[in-house]
Amino acid sequence: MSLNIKRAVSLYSYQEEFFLRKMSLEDCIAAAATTGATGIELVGEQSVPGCPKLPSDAFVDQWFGWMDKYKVTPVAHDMFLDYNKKKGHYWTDDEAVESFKQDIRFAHKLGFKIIRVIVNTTPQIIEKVLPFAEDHDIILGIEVHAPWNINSAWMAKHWEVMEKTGTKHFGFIPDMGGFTRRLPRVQIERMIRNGADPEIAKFVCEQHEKGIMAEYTIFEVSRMSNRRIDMAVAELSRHNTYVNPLSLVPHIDRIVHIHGKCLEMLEDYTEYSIPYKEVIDVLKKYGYNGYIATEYEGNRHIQDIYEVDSVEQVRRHQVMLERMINV
Amino acid sequence: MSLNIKRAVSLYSYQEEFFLRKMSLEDCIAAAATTGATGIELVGEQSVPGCPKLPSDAFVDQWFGWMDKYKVTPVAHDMFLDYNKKKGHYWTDDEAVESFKQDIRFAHKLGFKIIRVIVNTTPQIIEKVLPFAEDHDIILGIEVHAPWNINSAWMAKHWEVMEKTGTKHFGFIPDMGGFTRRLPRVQIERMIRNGADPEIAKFVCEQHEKGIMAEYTIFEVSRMSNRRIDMAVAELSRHNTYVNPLSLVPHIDRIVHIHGKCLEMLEDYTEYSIPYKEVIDVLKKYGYNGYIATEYEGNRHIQDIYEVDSVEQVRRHQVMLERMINV
Amino acid sequence: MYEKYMIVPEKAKKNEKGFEIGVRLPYYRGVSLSMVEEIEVSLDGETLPQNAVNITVNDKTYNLEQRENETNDRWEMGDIATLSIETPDDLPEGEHTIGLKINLRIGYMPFPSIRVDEKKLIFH
Amino acid sequence: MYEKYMIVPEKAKKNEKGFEIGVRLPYYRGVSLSMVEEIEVSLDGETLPQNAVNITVNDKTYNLEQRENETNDRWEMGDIATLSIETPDDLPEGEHTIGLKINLRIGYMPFPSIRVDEKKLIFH
Ligand SMILES: [Mn+2]
Ligand SMILES: [Mn+2]
Repeated sequence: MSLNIKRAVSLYSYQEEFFLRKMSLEDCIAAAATTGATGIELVGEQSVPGCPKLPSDAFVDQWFGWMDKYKVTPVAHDMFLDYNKKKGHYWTDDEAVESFKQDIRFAHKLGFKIIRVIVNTTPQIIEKVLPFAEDHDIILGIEVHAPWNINSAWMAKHWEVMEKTGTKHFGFIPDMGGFTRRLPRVQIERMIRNGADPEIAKFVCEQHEKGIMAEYTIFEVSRMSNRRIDMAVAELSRHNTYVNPLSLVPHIDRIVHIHGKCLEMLEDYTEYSIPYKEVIDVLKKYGYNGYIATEYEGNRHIQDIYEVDSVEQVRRHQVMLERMINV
Repeated sequence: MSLNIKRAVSLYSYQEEFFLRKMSLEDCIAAAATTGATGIELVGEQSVPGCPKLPSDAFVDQWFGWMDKYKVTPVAHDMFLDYNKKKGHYWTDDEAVESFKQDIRFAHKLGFKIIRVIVNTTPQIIEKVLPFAEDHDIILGIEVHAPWNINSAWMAKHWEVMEKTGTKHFGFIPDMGGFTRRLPRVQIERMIRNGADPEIAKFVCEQHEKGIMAEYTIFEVSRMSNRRIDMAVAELSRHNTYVNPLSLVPHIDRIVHIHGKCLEMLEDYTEYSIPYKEVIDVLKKYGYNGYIATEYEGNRHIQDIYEVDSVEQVRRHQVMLERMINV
Repeated sequence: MYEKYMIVPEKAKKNEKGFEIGVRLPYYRGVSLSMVEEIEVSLDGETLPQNAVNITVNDKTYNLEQRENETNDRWEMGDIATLSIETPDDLPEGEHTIGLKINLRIGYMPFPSIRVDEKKLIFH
Repeated sequence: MYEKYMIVPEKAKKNEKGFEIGVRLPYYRGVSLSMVEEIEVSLDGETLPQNAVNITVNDKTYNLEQRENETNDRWEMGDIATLSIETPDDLPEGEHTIGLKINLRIGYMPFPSIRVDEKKLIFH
């Protein structure tokens, strides 16, 4: 039994209701707290108008008021680097560092201890911004998002920065979507609604579950169909990767936070695509002791015809986490 | 200082000279022994006419005679599964198992203790053939060849068989080509000779060294050129993968053998593409104690205009291994 | 993502130079206006020139060139912007089919982020 | 792989029905004849029908159908097979350009393994 893994909710999970103004920021925080999660993750540019400009003192007061009222803690802020924000101009390293610093100031002001670093951030940028992060007591975590895995070449370059600097302020944030053993059913069905061939989709799902490398599947599908939508189905297998959860083990002390991605939480409190129990067993066995933050992302695949109920999806995910953590 | 990693040579390394009948099988064994390697790996279907038919007693006697004469040991035999050997017919599992068994008999007869299992072999086939391998005291090792890595979905499926059966007769054989940090120069230059754009090739090499995911590079090259040869250069980055050598750590006790792939051994006893020292340091630190078998494969990329000297390439690789192992 | 929410039917109306529609950004966060690479509106199947499209967010109106250069002002997630589109001829009252394509320049995406919506709207 | 070694110039000669050439398998191991998916020979730029090509390995000769069904007899690595090709007309003596494409069916390769060679050969 591990009491060390903690539960958080990324308010990203409620994006459908927030987008449609069915839930306010406070509603999102309240919903998260109701699940028993004790931490809050925030995509600043989603939830806080003007971000990464520093929020007003009034907003900051209200924010911490909410934290107290709902008994939750700010855990992580998700940043972006818009290298090509200006048309025709690609940011210099200095410009990127300046943008990054602003996110650090933003996160610091709202009490976050961790920043989720977007995957296109170069190791050089991180090295340059590290002292500033350390000064602000912010831990940076590069998001390990499918199709990357924690040992991918790109992540190895970031790992070299961790090794070289010996810093305690830079690590990995694996997104559980990197353990997609079955292709997400909601995504497949959406593509069939959009015209994909159901037989080809079935074939792709079977190949994926067998662990067949996506290149083979894509090649075979290219011989079955010349329709773009069918190729897009085949390419799902390339983007929604599965790797052995043991891949995390050599880096366990460098995992600073985890994204609990979910696209379809079933009534029995399992996720359709991701074998959570197996990953969490590895995390427990090797002593991970940070947060797992629910990141529900199924809305985009069902919103065309179904009513999205993010609150229920997050609730189920938190029940699942709670049970697995405390077994 | 580790005395546990042992050195072997796969006679595959001398394929150019063997193909051209410049070296006989005995010459290959002798050349391997001259390097100080103590183990021999063999692609049976390359070196022994009729393989996987059982060799004659006369051949077997001669084989062991050579082993004694050159003071080397048979280490590994590399098998294939020709699922589509017969046109229009795809092998049933039973047919595949029968073919596999024949390779086990072949390997056993020549004193090999390990069989390199080709990567297209399904986990189901291996499960079915395992008792036969155990009876013949043969350890099976699935080759972890780029673009797979030891944590890939397909390898995780094989790992499940290892876990489920608890067998000591099935593990992994990583091929060092899975740590291709720089794209092989000999391969790039060959493609430029075949018409690839040198500027695009340079760009692809730079992206690869930065650890950029191949999909990005392929996409960018597709906007620079619509020539197949240029796309083929971009795709080198997808096929010649690099992963963090730490990826091996959780599986170190399941690594039964290693392929010491090399495409270009330099005069200073380094391989142009693969950071051997970093991988071997991991192997030593975590206690790998099997063989590393030199597998020189550069001939195919230079044979169009250069004289291939496999003997010298293997010699350099063995010198490199010897120095790294015994530091 | 968010395709069906892009065009907000209730906001459609005629104005002095053409017509206007309400539009939401098809993305899960806000972006600076400069990151909106393309806004393409079609009327009854006919694509209108992009420089005929002005956008109003946070009570400020931007033409194409101003939008492309606006790296500060943001189109926030879920906010309904107003697109006002100049038409050469007066728009006949009643129902029209409006198509909308929005293309965003997102730094971490190697490919353009293009999303489309189409709705029949009533204009008065 | 091994492209330039495929056609063995010294073995070229005319015979009663056409001509023959020596050929090595462009692969790093031997294969059963059934795995040779295609052998395509061209003469001075003109592709000859595949069923005009017989192959001799290990002193046995196979026509196209026999080759496709031969799962035992093997074309070993580095061995020089003889291809004898029937031509409709008598081949004029002297130099001709011979093209060769060999396509192998290899179980672990998702794509066909196609390799080509072309040489000018002297026929007597
Ligand atoms: Mn995530
Ligand atoms: Mn190998």
